[in-house]
Amino acid sequence: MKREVPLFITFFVGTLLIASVFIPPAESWGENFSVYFDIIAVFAFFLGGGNLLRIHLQKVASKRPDWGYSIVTLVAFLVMLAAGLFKLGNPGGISGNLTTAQSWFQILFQNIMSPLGSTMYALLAFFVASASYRAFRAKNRDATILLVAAFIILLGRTPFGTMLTSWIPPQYDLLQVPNLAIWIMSGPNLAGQRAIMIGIGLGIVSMSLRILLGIERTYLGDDR
Amino acid sequence: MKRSTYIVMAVMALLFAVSWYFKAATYHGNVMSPLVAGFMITLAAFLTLAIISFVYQDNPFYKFAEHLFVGISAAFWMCQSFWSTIVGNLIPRISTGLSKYFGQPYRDEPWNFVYWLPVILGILLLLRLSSKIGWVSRWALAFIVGTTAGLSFIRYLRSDFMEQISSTMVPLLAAGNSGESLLSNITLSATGPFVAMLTNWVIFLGVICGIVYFFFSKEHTGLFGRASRVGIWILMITFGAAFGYTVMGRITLLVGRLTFLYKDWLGLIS
Amino acid sequence: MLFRVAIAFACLFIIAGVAGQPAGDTALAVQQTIAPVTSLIATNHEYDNGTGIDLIWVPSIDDRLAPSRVTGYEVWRSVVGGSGSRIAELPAGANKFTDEQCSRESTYVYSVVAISVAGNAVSISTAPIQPAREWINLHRLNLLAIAFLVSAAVIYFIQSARSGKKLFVRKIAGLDAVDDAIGRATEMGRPILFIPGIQDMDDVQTIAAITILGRVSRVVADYDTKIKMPVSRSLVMTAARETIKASYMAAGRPDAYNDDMVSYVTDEQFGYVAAVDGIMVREKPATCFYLGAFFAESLILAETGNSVGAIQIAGTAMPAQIPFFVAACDFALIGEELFAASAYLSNEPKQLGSLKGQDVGKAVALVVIVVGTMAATIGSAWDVTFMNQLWSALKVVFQTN
Amino acid sequence: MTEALVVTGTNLGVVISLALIAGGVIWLLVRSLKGKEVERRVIFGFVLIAVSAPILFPITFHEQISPVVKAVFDKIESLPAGSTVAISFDFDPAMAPEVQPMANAFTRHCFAKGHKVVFLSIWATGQSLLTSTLDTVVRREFPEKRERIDWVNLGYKAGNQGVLNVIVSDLRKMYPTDVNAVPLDSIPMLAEVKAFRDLSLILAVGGGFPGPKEWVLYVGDPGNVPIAAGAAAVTAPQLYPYYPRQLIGILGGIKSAAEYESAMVDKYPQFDSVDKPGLRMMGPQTLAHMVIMMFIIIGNIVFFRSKRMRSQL
Repeated sequence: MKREVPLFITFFVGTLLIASVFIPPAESWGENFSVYFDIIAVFAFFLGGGNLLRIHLQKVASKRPDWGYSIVTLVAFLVMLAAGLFKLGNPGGISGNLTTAQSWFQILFQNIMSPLGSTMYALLAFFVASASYRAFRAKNRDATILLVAAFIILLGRTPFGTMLTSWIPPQYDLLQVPNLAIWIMSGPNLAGQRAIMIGIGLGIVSMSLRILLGIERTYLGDDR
Repeated sequence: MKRSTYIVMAVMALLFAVSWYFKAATYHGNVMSPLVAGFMITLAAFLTLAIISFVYQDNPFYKFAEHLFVGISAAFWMCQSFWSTIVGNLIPRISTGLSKYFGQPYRDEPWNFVYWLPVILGILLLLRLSSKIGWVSRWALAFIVGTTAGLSFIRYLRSDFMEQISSTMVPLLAAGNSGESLLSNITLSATGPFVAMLTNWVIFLGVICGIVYFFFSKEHTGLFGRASRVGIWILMITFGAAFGYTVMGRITLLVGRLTFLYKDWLGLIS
Repeated sequence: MLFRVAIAFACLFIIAGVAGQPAGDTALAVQQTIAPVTSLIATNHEYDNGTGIDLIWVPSIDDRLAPSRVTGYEVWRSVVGGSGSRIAELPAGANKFTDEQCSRESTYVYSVVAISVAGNAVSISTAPIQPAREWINLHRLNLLAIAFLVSAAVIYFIQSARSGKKLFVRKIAGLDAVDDAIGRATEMGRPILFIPGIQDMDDVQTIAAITILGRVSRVVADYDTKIKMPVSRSLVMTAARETIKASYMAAGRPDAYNDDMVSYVTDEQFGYVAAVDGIMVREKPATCFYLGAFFAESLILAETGNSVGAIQIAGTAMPAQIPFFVAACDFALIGEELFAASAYLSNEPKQLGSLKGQDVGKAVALVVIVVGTMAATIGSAWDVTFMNQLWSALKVVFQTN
Repeated sequence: MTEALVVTGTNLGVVISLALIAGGVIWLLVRSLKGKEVERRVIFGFVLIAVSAPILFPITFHEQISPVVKAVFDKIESLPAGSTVAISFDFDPAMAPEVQPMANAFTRHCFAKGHKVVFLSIWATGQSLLTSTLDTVVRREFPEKRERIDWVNLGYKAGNQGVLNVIVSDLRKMYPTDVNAVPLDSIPMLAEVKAFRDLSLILAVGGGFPGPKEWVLYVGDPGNVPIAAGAAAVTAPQLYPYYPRQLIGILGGIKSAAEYESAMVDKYPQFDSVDKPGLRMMGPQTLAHMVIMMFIIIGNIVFFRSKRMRSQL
């Protein structure tokens, strides 16, 4: 029961989904399984929420370091849940659109979650600069190639690149930095990305096959 | 806590209050009351600064923002998926009463009882919260993994394997032009035929050598090894180009945040 | 089918010729009601579950005038032995429609009504037609064949590896560092941080990461190193706990396992990153593994990890993020190497065999690309018929639309 | 591409900050030549100044449209008026500064051409951002366009690629109603749209997972629908192998958005007065890029110097 049933479910569902691509009468079953998948995915969010509650309640109960911050998490979680799940403060009531401009849910999203997420993401501007400084050094041939390609693209995406090389005549205008940048993207970059893509594609195909056939089962906690 | 910490806290509280007051006084919208609006925009600015402060070093403001974020976002995902999928797709198929309550039109279809299947699997999944019978959640996990494997298998084979091979098969010489006139007509014009041909050659050789690099079951020596070297160079150009291209995106994000601070909060620009 | 389309087109040309008559005729025509559509033909929609019927017709002559006198078309359907109803409204100029709401049990008759300000014109009805269902989608035979070929190669090599055949796998740079990195953490008495990407179990990369985790946690259990694994999906948490628990059991120390090793943070990408960054600067891990599907957080994590002095081993098949890992980490697995790594580390026949099977796929790709490109080049430059045929044949096999 | 950097009153700030940066860089260079590594925080400070200055004192350029962007513009132009187009908002607030300008430009373009638009999102966060586009672009600039006749908001569904796998062949199975619980069967503009494979074009705006790539894999290729990508700069390079067969065009990052906005203004002068965030953001971009390039150069100078010193030992 612990091992055979899950392996059977995986095999059955996966094979049916593959078959639905080739057998027209099975097409709608493929769709149905996707809908079931989505519904289970929602339960996974609830599982996540349950775990979050448990972890932070434990932290507060046992007064572990920084337990005060766990209270912040718990309060934020419950307030957002009240506004979202019970639609507290939603002008349309329980059947109203969750994200209308006046709903608490949308206000909390726009003024707390959105700035936090965007700023966290924006930190990348700093990190990308420090990583360039640290990593783009001509240590060896591979690193030099990386550096040169990056530099041309950087230059090509600013008006500065245009200014530097606009004197190059039209019959050699590939050498103008912006054109060179476009060419690198649609030539060598495309080739490299495609090689990676073919490799990864095959990797995913073979991994999927191993999962379906029950050869790959680490995710079930198999210790062989 | 140290005395300096208290001072910093007090100063921040004061600044917060001042900002709250001014933002409330200058609010013109009609979505919420000025007092709430002033508080919200000040809070947004405060949280923005709290996160940015992390690049200097870890600090209590960052910790506060981080924990607030975790709580809010976990609930956000739960609510969104509950309303869109449970209420939108599941309830109209299993219960007339609940559909009515949530204002959803009931969908009377012959196979509706099958929709109890994902509900049961979902509940099995939630049993993971109990350590005794947590293992039954594997059934749901198996369903998820099986669906993924089944979906990915064909999609990746089609789009990332077959289509990519067929897109790489292009003529390396211009049509009706077996090389003679082409050589007399070499220009490096970005839109010219010679560059177009050059691009096709680069793609052809680049893809070949790149694939050779990803061969695992053969030693990379001799001709194979040399192709694999070229392959890694192509990959390095790719990575360099992608890195350089991405810088722009990353800067944009910071522009977005700073625009918020300067425009929406401080009102320095219109 | 093709024949009928040809007839339809022939009619179209004749009508186009008629429509091109001197302007005097058209001025006269304004006074009259419009002409109906002609040559309305209904055929079974191919390769479906018996729910579709294709309609094709030649638009009304008056639709070919400029400006068109037809404002649109209505498609009417009636079930034989039942009532009729309007099933679609189409803009002027339309000449085909697919009715996808049919039932296999019914027989249908269609007609198309041309609408104009002056009045409507009904076409002659189609012959009664009953939709049929097909059991195999022949358009996708090539996809099926290639899927079969790749699967067969993978399964064949897995079997031959299981039967004891030695399979070679080239060295993957960075993997030898795994044991050293865990050893370093043990010596320093600092934890190991394992990040399995931010995707759910519905991503194959996450599953590959969990496979590698199986091996890493085995070493961790042997060395008695601390491992910390914050995750952003509850299902990944479930799977990771199972995996680590199994490793500790295999190492004979089930009592040392603790559920707190793996903790769920939040599904939100940056909420998760904020928390992981916090963990990094507070707990100062000696070694960080980033294996799985990564997005923007790759560089945030790698740079923060670098600032606390951790050894960083990364691997992802997200092409967009590989550059950052290559630039900012000590070791990086590039693309497919992530999948190869789990095979290499486990040294198991089933894994090695499937790698070999993948290589067969790559060999096919190489051969087809070289042959196809040569055929295309020779065929188009020197106009060699055979080469052009070869090129189109390969395209038929490898193009899916 | 450049309209020349004319020093006017408003550009004074830029000149000052440029001077500040230039001075700082020279100081850094001298310091580095003495063999001292640059601390991360110094780099962070420079980035902050380089980005802030042009926001406070704006500079804008006119952008030349590049071929991959033009392909998308031309496709929307070439569709007959009244075609149904979908715009998918697959991003979060964090990515929004980069891709929402594209989504807004697409929306304007589709409405200007008289297309009908289906809005949806397969990101939970996307629905909220979709709401803001509906409020700021659709309802404000196109008050004559009516909901459910000219456009419809389908909202968000959980399930990532699972959602796409269903809507490509059966829209109503996944979306029985629109976001306001109105059944799809009673929405006039969707009478002919039984599935996403019936659409004339899909504009997938996003950058993460699921994003434009998944649209190609699960909708574009199986359903044979044209797809165009509005992608974050980071994902654009990996989409190139799909161009032009599987993706008809790619907008990558804010520069492409700026190019699109320029093209829009050239074709439809009435949009000259609307906010053009893409063009607005190119100033900070330019300065920040220059700073980063400076740092790469300095980094290499330091590196080669230390290598030479080591080899001399």
